[in-house]
Amino acid sequence: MTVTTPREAPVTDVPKSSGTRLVDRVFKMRELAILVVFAAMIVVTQIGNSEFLTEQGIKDLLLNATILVLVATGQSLVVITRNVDLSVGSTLGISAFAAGTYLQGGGNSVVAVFLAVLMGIAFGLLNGLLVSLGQVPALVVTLGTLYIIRGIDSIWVGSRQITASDLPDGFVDFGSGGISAVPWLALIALAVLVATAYYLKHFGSGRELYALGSNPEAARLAGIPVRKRILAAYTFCGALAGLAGAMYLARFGNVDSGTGNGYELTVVSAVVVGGVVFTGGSGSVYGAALGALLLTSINSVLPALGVSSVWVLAINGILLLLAIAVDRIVALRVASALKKRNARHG
Amino acid sequence: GTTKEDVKNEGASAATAGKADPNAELKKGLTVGFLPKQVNNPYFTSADKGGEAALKELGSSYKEVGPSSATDTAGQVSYVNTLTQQQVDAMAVSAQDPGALCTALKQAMKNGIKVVTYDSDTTADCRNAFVSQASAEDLGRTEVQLLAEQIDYKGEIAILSAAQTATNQNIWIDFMKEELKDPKYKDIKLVKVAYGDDDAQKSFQQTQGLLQEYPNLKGIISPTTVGIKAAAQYLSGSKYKGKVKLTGLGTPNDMRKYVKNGTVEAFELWDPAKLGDLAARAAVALVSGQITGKEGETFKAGDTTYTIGKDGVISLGKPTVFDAKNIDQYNF
Amino acid sequence: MTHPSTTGPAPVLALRDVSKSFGAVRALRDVSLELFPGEVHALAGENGAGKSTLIKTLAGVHRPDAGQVLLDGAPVVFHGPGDARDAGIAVIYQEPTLFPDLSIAENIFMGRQPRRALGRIDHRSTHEATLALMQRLGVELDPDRPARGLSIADQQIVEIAKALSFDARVLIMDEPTAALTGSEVARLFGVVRTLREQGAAVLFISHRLEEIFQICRRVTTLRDGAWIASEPLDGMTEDDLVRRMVGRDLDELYPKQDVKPGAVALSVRRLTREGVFTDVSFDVRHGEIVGLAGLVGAGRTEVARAVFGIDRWDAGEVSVEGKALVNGAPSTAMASGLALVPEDRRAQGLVMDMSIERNIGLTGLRTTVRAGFMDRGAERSRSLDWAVKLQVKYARIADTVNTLSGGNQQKVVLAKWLATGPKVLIVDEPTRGIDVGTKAEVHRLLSELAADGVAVLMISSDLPEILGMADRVLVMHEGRLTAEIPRSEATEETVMAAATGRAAA
Amino acid sequence: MADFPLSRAVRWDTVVGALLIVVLLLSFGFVDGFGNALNLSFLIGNTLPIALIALPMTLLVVSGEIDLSVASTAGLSGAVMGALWNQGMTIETIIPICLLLGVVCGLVNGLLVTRLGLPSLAVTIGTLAAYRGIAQIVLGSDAVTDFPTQYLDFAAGRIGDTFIPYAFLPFLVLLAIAVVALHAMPFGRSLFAIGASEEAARFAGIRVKRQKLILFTLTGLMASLTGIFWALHYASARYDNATGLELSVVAAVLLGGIDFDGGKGTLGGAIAGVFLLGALQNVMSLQDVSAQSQIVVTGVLLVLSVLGPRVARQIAVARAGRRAA
Ligand SMILES: Nc1ncnc2c1ncn2[C@@H]1O[C@H](COP(=O)(O)OP(=O)(O)OP(=O)(O)O)[C@@H](O)[C@H]1O
Ligand SMILES: Nc1ncnc2c1ncn2[C@@H]1O[C@H](COP(=O)(O)OP(=O)(O)OP(=O)(O)O)[C@@H](O)[C@H]1O
Ligand SMILES: [Mg+2]
Ligand SMILES: [Mg+2]
Repeated sequence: MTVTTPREAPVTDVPKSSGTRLVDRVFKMRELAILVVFAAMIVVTQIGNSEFLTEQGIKDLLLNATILVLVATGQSLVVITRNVDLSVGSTLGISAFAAGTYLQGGGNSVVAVFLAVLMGIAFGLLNGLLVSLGQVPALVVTLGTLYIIRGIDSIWVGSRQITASDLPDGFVDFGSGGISAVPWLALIALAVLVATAYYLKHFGSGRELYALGSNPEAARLAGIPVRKRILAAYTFCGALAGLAGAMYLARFGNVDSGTGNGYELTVVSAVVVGGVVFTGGSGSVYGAALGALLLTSINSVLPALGVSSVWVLAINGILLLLAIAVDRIVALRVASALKKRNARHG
Repeated sequence: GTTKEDVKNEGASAATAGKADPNAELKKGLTVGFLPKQVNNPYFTSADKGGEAALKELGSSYKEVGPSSATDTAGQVSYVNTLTQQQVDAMAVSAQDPGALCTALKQAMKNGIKVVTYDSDTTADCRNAFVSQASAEDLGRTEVQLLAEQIDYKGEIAILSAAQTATNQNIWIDFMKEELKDPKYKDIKLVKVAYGDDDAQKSFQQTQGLLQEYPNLKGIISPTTVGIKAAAQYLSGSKYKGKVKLTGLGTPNDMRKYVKNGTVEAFELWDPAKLGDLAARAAVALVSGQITGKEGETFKAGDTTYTIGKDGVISLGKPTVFDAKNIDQYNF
Repeated sequence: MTHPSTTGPAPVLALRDVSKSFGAVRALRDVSLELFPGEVHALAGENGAGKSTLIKTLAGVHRPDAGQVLLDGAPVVFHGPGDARDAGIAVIYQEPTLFPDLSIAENIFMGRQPRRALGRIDHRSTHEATLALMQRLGVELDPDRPARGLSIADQQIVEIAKALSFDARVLIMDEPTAALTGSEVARLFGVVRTLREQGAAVLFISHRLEEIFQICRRVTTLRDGAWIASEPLDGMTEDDLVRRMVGRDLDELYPKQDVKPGAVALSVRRLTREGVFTDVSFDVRHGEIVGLAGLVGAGRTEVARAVFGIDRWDAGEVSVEGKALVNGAPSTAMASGLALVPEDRRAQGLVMDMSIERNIGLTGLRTTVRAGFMDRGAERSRSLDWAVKLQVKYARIADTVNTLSGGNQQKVVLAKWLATGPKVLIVDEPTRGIDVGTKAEVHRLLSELAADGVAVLMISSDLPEILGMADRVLVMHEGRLTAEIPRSEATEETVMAAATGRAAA
Repeated sequence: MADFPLSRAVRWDTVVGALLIVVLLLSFGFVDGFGNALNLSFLIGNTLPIALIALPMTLLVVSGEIDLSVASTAGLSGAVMGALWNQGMTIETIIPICLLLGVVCGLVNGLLVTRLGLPSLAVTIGTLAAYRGIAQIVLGSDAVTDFPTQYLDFAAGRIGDTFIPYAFLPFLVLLAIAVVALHAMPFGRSLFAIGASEEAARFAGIRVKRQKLILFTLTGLMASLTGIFWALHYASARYDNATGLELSVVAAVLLGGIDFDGGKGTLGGAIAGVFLLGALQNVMSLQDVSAQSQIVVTGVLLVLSVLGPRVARQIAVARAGRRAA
């Protein structure tokens, strides 16, 4: 521009300016921060209790996180589009039961997983249709479907339950088996996570999810098929909740009408701790997954340290508060640094 | 101002009045409402099924209402109110909270409805009688005995309970501690009571924590069906399978697999259907005037004669121990 | 009804007898328009005349109630903005439509990123293409910077870059220059001329008439949603155009009354906000209009925000009639008689989902009160009075302000603040996006207010406006006050010199 | 308003109000055991905790925020009440202390939201766990039931043989105060502005942070009041009192047409929503509708509550368009 005084460093020479690298670094830093907290927590626990990081211990940590990681991955996709899916817990419960009844009748394990995913997709679609076609607040609609799906589940399941003895041995063993310390389930979750993250970063439709979360009106004007994308996000979220249901079945070998009750708050917490912002448009699934890992690990760390379970809830809450507060303070610092750097004449 | 002391001095008033007539005719055509802690809970469903069968046999009718969550105390209160409004003749209630239901139950009794609690009691003055699944003392002591045998009377043990506020569990645990004072358990050390809140995942993680915190742990007692099931599932998929013993209260259907795969040797429970059956019969006996809930009164249920104990407690009897030999004979 | 004459090559894009209503509001009535390749066509009309609505109809945002959109002579139906875009129509909307969380490069290429194998996005080419666009516009903006925090001008530039990146056959621009200063406008026009020479059709909207004459060949005028004329600009004067738009002759544009300044009303002393502005001192007297000029980003808005208390200042002092203001407290500033008409009317000036009545009432929550309760009668009459005084064009005073045209929204913001009866009025870009007619009214209003003793601080990027209205001109450059120029000496040259830092401060 | 007939007619809060009346009338006519004073007093008594919290929650949601920690605050003040009572403190000292505690809880939420600029949803999910956890630490496994009879009677009893619980009267007073504050005072007006556009409200000289802080504090106060009422009404102070109440409150408030984006809604609608859900549950229980089916009905109602107004609006717009043409 003719009127502006030139900057010291011409922009064109460096592929990424200082501002961007800062932003990039910070976004990574957010995830890094969770990772550091996580690592610190593990180290402290290990020092306090040498049994903690045995092969079994690591396996337990990973297994505990798996289901939440899956659901949180799906949830972050929805949250990125500035929506929310509160019905995931109910979906998880009903899918797990569907897979369980099928297996109970002597079904094939792979088909059972498929069935659970399909069930999840169906409810995801329902949510997506209501939210995108009805253009109504996601919070209300999915709170509604949370109740509806839970109710249907309870009516259908009644007082029946699926127990480990109803399930094929292979299925249940798969739920706790793995390659040394790495459980199969964790590998599946990891694969889903990496694929989702790659999709979000490198595919047009993935970026469009961020765009429409960032500014829905602008997304419409940019010709982004908003409804289709929201529908897809919900469907994906539902599918992962369904998959998580199947995993729950394999892992716990036990499903009844209460399975997954109240799970939505845990999932939302994981997503929030992971830095996926509720106003949409920012955050990453890796963050959400780390958030999930952190949250579930707290529940393993405290008992391993011999902290009475009376304290667990309070500590959980305070850690959650700390996580978001620290995150926010860092973000504010960075924003002001960014502002100073970018001030045109500053 | 008013303090706890002042209230204590007011003194508790007796709940029951009137005279029992042991020979009174059993009334027919009554309606007895069952109000479990939670509908859809397999345990309560079997219990209530037992009640239903008994009522059918006695020529009365059965209904079941209840909240869908075991922690929705307000919901349970409103169901007491509903039953009162529907003017049932008696209700059998398993209380989520010993105090919370009181006002509503008293209101019901004022309206001429007989109240029996089963499985989980309220304060004594809020009901006519309590049908206990087995005396708390028996349960607590036998669980310790079961485990002690399995671990040869030595080593560290832990308890995995339900919620910290679970009345039943707390009483049982007290008796467990009492039993452990016996010199024959001198080599057994109770290291911790953990709480899994009757939530599968939490119980799971609490079990993990126990094993990590106490690597030498020899056994776990879980006096809750949810807890024992979760603990068994964890153990059976871990390196501790068969090495760490597990016992407690579980249903045969839940535990069959773990008994067969060697995770669990033996556990115990009463037959919930019998509990429901007795609750129903006690309710009908109350309405019929055979009993009023005073200590020492007796009534016949089926072939057995039950005597009402202190505070209106009717005890079902000793629990059944399940192991690999007998488990296939049961289906609940 | 007469139709625009069809001469020369076939129009790329045309509207034929299009009507569009929003509820009871008839925004367009039987409007026709033809856009030819290689021409820059102006669309003129007062605020609320229907210009933006027309554009949104062309862009597939609105579906016409009646009439047709013709592409290359054939009727088409655009089911959404995507259809129009695929047909080669690029649009810059009146309000920037950016994704604040995404980078500038992503903003520009959203939905049509360069792809690699398997449909993956080619991030590198996206980055490079953005750099190239920025160079073409002569702007230094980092393609990887998030759009959040960009100034309105920079947002507008990103919008322009976005539209250019299409290599569209039709470029439609709804007031793209409203937030830009002269040099940026010049740049933009350079680009537009190139496009025109390459055979693109351009539809251009601006309330700055001189811009229309500078770059457009033909003009279509709308009045109250109706088509008035489509004609060549050759031989037309600004007055002719205004007459078409307004339907009558206009009053003088800058009716500054000479007032003898009174005592100091607003006094700003050594005000500093670190990294934003430094050591700013000035006075505004009763009856005086002081202009605050500067390039975009010079820090004028920031000073105004700090004075009013929206942002905290790090050092310095602000006082109104000798009474010092509390740092960072708009409510006490208001109580002292200060009013701020903010720069961004949609985000800062108005609660878009609230009614006109309530929006104006919002500044009167302390005054339209009886015994602690809202006095609804007083609130309504206060709002009605000012809406009428400023000639806001609305259907019902209880309608939400987001149904108003941009200019009318601006009037509501003015009404809201004038209703407080301020002693000191700070106006930040008061006539941005306002049509000539209203602009004159706003100017007369400011002038009258000054005559009544109000001290006015007017921030504006519209230099003629500053020169026409201000008794004194303050100029900012890089966060510092670089010059104070009395009316007699204020010219484009002196002000620009100070604004670009060329003058010795 | 005379110039507003159309949008007035389709306002959702009116619909909910009408629905409530219809449900009540039908139940009086056709449901055994509904219409008598005792049942009505049950209905009101059991709905009161939700209604009490719905008052500040409505204000909070109108201003664009939410507090999910209310049930935990209620639980915490109940737990502290129980613990102090066990210590032998007089109830007259305990109650003010608990209320103060509620104020502190609310203040913590408010400060985190306003000072740090954190989203209230996230903050209050955190304090939801934290407060409940503290309650657990304070009271542990105790269940305190032996509160003084006159207090228990006040919280659970009704006036003579009427359908009005004693506690309903103070609630009506609080309701009146809240209605006036929200709809007839500058404070309420500013809340609507804050909810619809916080920045614009700030530019209009509204002290956004202060108002929000006040609201969170009031919410904490009301939540602890509810906690005290709960413990006395059910004669039971346990750390897990009122668990999950937040979802009931949110559902009822949403049903009443309060927009979670902020800036819209009326208290009348919210309270109608609360009592509509309460009445429906009461009726369904009396009709032996199972708890599971009741959950489904609640869910369907919620979905309808957002789809309904939207459909209505579309019809209205279409009609207006036809009229204008
Ligand atoms: N979405 C809408 N709903 C209702 N009315 C609308 C809507 N959009 C525009 N209008 C009305 O249509 C008319 C034309 O508005 P439009 O925005 O097209 O004006 P404009 O010519 O662009 O004005 P300006 O120069 O102020 O931007 C106005 O009266 C406006 O109030
Ligand atoms: N290129 C830019 N990148 C980032 N921020 C910018 C840029 N340009 C301006 N800003 C922001 O604008 C602030 C100063 O601009 P401000 O809006 O106060 O100036 P102004 O003179 O009022 O300009 P305007 O004409 O836009 O109102 C800077 O501190 C910065 O935050
Ligand atoms: Mg416009
Ligand atoms: Mg500015």
